[in-house]
Amino acid sequence: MAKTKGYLVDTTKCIGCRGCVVACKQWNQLPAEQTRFKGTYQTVPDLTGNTLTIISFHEYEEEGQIQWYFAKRQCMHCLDPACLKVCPQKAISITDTGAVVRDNDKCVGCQYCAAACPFHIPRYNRETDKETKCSLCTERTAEGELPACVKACITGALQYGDRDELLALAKKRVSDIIGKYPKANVYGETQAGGTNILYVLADEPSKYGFEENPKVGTVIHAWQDIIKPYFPWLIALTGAVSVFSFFSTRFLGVGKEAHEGESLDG
Amino acid sequence: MKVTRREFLKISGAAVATLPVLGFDLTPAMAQSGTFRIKNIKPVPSICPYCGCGCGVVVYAADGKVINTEGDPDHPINQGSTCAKGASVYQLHDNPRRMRKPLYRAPYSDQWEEKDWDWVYNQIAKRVKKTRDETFITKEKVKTKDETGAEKELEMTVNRTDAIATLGGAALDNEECYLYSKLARGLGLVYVEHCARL
Amino acid sequence: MTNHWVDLRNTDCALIMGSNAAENHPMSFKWLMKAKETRGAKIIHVDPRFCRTSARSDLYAPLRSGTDIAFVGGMINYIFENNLYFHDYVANYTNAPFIIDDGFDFKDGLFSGYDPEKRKYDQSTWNYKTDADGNPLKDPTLENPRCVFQLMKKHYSRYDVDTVCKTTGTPKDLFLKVAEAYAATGVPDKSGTIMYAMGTTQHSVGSENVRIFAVLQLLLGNIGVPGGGVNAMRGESNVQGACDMGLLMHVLTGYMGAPSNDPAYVDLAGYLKKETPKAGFKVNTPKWLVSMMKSYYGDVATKENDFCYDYLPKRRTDRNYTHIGMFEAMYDGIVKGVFVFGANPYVSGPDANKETKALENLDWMVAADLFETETAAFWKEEAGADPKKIKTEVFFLPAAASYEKAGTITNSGRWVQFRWKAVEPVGEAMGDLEIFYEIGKRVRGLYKNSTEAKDKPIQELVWNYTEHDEAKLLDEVQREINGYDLTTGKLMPKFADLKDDGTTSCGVWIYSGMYTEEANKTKLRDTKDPSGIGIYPKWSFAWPANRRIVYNRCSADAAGKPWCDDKKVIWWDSNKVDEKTGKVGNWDSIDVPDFIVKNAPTDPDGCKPYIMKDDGVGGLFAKMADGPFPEHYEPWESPVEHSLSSVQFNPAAKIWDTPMNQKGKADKYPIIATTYRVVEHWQAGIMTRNTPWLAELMPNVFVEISNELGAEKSIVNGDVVTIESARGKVKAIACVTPRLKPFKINGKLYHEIGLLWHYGFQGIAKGDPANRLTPHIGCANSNTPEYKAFLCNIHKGVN
Amino acid sequence: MVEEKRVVKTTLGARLTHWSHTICWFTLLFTGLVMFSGWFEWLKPVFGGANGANFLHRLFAVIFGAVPLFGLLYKPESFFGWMKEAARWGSNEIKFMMMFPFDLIGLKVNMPPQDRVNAGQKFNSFFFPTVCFFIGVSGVIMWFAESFPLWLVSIAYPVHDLCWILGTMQLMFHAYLGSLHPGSGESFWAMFGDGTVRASWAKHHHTNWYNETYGEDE
Repeated sequence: MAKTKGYLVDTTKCIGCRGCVVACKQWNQLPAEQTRFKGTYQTVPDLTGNTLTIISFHEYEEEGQIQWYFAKRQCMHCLDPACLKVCPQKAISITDTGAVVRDNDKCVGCQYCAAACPFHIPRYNRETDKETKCSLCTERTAEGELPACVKACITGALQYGDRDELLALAKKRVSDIIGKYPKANVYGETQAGGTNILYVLADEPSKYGFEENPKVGTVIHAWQDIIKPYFPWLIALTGAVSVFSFFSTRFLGVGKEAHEGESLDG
Repeated sequence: MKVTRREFLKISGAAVATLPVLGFDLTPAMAQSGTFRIKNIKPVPSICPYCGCGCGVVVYAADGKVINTEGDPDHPINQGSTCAKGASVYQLHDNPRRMRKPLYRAPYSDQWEEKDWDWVYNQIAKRVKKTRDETFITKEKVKTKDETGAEKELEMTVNRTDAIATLGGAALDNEECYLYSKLARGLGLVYVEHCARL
Repeated sequence: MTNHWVDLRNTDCALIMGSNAAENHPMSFKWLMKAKETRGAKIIHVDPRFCRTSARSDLYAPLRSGTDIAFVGGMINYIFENNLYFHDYVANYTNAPFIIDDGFDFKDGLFSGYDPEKRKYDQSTWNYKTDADGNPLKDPTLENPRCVFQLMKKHYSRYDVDTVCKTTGTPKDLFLKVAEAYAATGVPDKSGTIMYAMGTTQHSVGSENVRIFAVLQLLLGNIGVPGGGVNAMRGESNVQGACDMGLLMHVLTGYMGAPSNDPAYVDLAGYLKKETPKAGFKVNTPKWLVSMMKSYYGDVATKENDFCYDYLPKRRTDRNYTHIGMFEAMYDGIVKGVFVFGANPYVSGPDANKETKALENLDWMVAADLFETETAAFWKEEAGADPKKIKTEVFFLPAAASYEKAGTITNSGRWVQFRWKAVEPVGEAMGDLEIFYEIGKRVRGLYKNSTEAKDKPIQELVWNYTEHDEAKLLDEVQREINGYDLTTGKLMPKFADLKDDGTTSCGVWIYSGMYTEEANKTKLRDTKDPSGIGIYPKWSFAWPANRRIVYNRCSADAAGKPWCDDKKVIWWDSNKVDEKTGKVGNWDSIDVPDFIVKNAPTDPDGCKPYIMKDDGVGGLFAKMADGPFPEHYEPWESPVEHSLSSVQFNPAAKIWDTPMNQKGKADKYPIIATTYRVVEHWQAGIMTRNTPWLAELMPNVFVEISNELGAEKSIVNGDVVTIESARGKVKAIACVTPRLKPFKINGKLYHEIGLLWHYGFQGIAKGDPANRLTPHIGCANSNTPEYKAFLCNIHKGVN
Repeated sequence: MVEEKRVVKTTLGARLTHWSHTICWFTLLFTGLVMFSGWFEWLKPVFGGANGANFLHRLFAVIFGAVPLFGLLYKPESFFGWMKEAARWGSNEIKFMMMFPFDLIGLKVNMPPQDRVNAGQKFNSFFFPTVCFFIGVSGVIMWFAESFPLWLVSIAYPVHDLCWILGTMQLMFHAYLGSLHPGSGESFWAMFGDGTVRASWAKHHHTNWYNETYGEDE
């Protein structure tokens, strides 16, 4: 794969100010939605058709020590995207910098990509009848600007750049904080075949609501790699058999008239 | 078109009547998302109106409409970054809930009446003059001690009214606060406060 | 702030106390994270609850609301006991060596000179002991038992670790970790910064809370150095500017004292005698006041008529004009009309039920804002009012937003920054500058032909600005603020050149120099930083005199040598030649020196860094309304008996026993309550609750309660609960969390809860204003209301 | 020649259900193909773009589901009768299935006596309803994906595709065997006409059924 670009989310620097969430809405001019406070700061519970990124809040208390993790969730821009594979309309593609983007016109809102995505990211937008997800602000990066969320990030928790450099930085960050956070790890290096959005986590991924080892469901693989490409040939097969039977019955003289003339006693 | 049950019934009623003629496409072309809409527009630098950090914000406007607001990349305090509030300043201007006309509420009324600026200015000036004239104190007697320590009365010029108060200004510009303070002191007001004290 | 935002990257240890910096001043964490990365800085957060700031801090210690002085007093005692103070700094730059008058004393919670009836101190015994010709006596060895150092040591010896932890409810180990970590900055090559906000100031001991931070920083030598300072993080974009412009009852512009009907202020001479100290930079007060009067009254102000000094209104000494006092007066029908510009006291004022009732007594109100505020619509049914019973006439003026007009605002770091106009205001909205000008013009129009003496002040006020041209109007006002040399008509270059003979004018002396003939420095946007420590001298203008780190003389020792290389700001260069005077040996600096640079270090005044004070040194001992040393007193509504002295409540704080301001007792209201904000909303919320993207992120009022309290009251996450105080009742959604724990005080467990206070009946995100619960009680010095510690009760359900 | 005796093989209800089912199936097939893969780009204009196809697929899916459901509710006995018949598997049926390939090629075979529906059709009577059932269920899951658990949704897609492929495969046989295959002409036109076939044809092809229902007036 050519050198791809993405960004690193260093959750140990994130102050949960959600500047990125609002910057994303502002740049993409996405409308706000009705929400209700239910006992957690994560008042926007999940991605929606109008919300391409959220911050998830996770509170834990272990041996009297409180941990409060904030994790930014959005499309992971996989190196080998499942959504791209399953999309019947070929609406999803990878740009030269490795961003997984959608062509809004081609998308018919069939939500195949949502079913296939190992991270459960794409969401259906009712008004536009389209699937929506983060596009890594390709129209901005093409002009040399930072993605809207990365530019808004105050503490440098989000850093945009080449994936390999970010990977090295992530590993260095993990080694820096391993003392304080023994379970610190890099997320996104290998998950689902590797992603362009990398994370420095201070704890196991499940503590952040992330999949421990996300991968495309075997069902989807079976469908994608076996049923879709080969099974349609069965139709052709039975079609051929019927055509063969049509000619061979005529050829062997057991034609229609032979049957027709049968007397009652057959 | 992926539709909910309710919409489906509504549409299907109509659509069956106009079954798609060959080649006729039902939906309008979707807006092409992801255009770099601020291309070659000169951003106007401003400062975020919210907390006291004083972060730089740039506003992109084209033919009288705000089309984008972001952090000011040159600003030494925030270097282009913004918190949730700073990133939302776009909706301060593009917001139907903004007040757009001077309003007046008559005594005991339960709703606003729209007025024009000239009318409200004159009415306000009348109220200020009436209340000031009724309660203004130019001189008043105060107790003081003369050299021997005995108590005596002193007449002081105070030029004050306690009947008019001013509140606010922490969100106003410096120049506005200066005129506000100058006008208040010129009118003889002493109840001059704002939420720095809260 | 004594320093500024970018300077936070130079710190080695940040004590965030009385603030939730990551949420209410998020940009501070850009620079704290930079300090952590480049200098290995440690971030300490001391707060009643574990919030988003604590999540990113290295060390978090809980404390009960209202016990900041006990906590920091304990740290000061820890510093004295372990000899961790910065000796050279304390000896040279504070009034530690000064001897105090024999009459001064402190016994069981009260200082000498207390008058219980008037609830005031007679401060005559709180003076320095002086020799025959009035110079204060000093003991440089700091041994003399009557010197400030020893008196302070004795005062805080009562704040031993056990007593402190019994009062604040902080676990002992955490308290010692905080004390040890922060005291480590008391060395030449380290600097610690204190970042505080309303959690410090909104108490009945608010000013002393700030004072004890100053004392702590002086003891550790952290003031005047990069990465140090006592940094008040202001909540509003221009609250700093609004204070500078004199929009407070007790000050004129530039913090000159506003005259009252105290006989001393009878005339200009009397005023200047009372307000001008014998030494220190404030000796220039006459120049500042006369210049201001020339700006207000122009040619009419002459030497003969005391420069129209009589026109300045003089408030009554027997009446309290602060916010609480104003609403009490409104409630009593004294105040008839009010201007409310860019403010929403219905939501932000204490004891909201009473303050709403007070509004109903008004004859008229003029409100200006971007959105319809709760305050302007207090008469509506949605506010729960009965319009048919409210006579107040209300004029609502639509105001322009920040980037729909041009102007300058001053941030916490005293940077006066210009902001340009990007687009026309919506509808018929107008900039507040033009609104004030028009109102002034119309009122003066009505008074044009009056011959009465009482109308002279308004008639002769200089108000000849250009009409209907907002750019010219703005420019004229900016120039007026900066001031003119009236003999040449040129703009004042700096406030040092102001005169008291009427030949110069200056609206706000501390801003003088911001708009000179050379340039309007507020518009400067030069991103270069020659200092390398984030000074950015050519980015906008910082008052005073573009100085970015105040008291920066303290960054060098008595001889003028910087304490350490990467913390130097100003230093004595013995062989630097001054071209103009040819003098050899001058001060050099990377920031505007906060010091009279003609004094060499060895001169008598060469070692007086605190030029605003008449003794020129930092005030460990300083005359405040409630005592020269900060002393812990319990909040007005407290569930516990005070264990440091028998004086339960701040003896010098004004108590309002007026209607609708009942005091809650602990038996009926056992739970401690505090109020605070979140990053997604701002102050009274009228702007953010009308912003869809922010209303989506924080839609409802919530109250954070501990798991233990939740179990006790069988309240679970998401339940709607009612919180009640002696003054009011509000509904909120419960957020049951481990981030808030009950406090063990004097061996017994007390619960604490916290409420968001941004909400009102307007906007997309609506809710009950939490300030229906808070009392009308204020700080002894500033009368800032005690929002942060009061008593309440909570129960499930809505009734 | 005197009009030869005819017997009723299929009722009007059955025929209507059958043909509406067929129309729905083909429409669904083609609108679905537009969404299934990019190969069927050329089909898009016919249905008014991808979104048009999308809508039609849902419209006909509802009909596809409603008609048999209505039939089931209206005359349950006809459906259950059919199923009962189809469930009768004896040696005749097995022998029939064994000899079927030869018949398919066109060799002369003596098929064992069959009921109203012969063994192949009995297999078909189970196969198609099952396929249609699963298509319907998985279709509903895909249509309202938001209200179903993710794992179910991700299973629905392969099931839906598998079923329509198998269904269409089976359709190939059913369509051919029911029409062009020698001897099917009679029942083919019956499906279009009034549902009657020549008695002699019925006696030959569906001997058991003929004898049972029409045997006595021989």
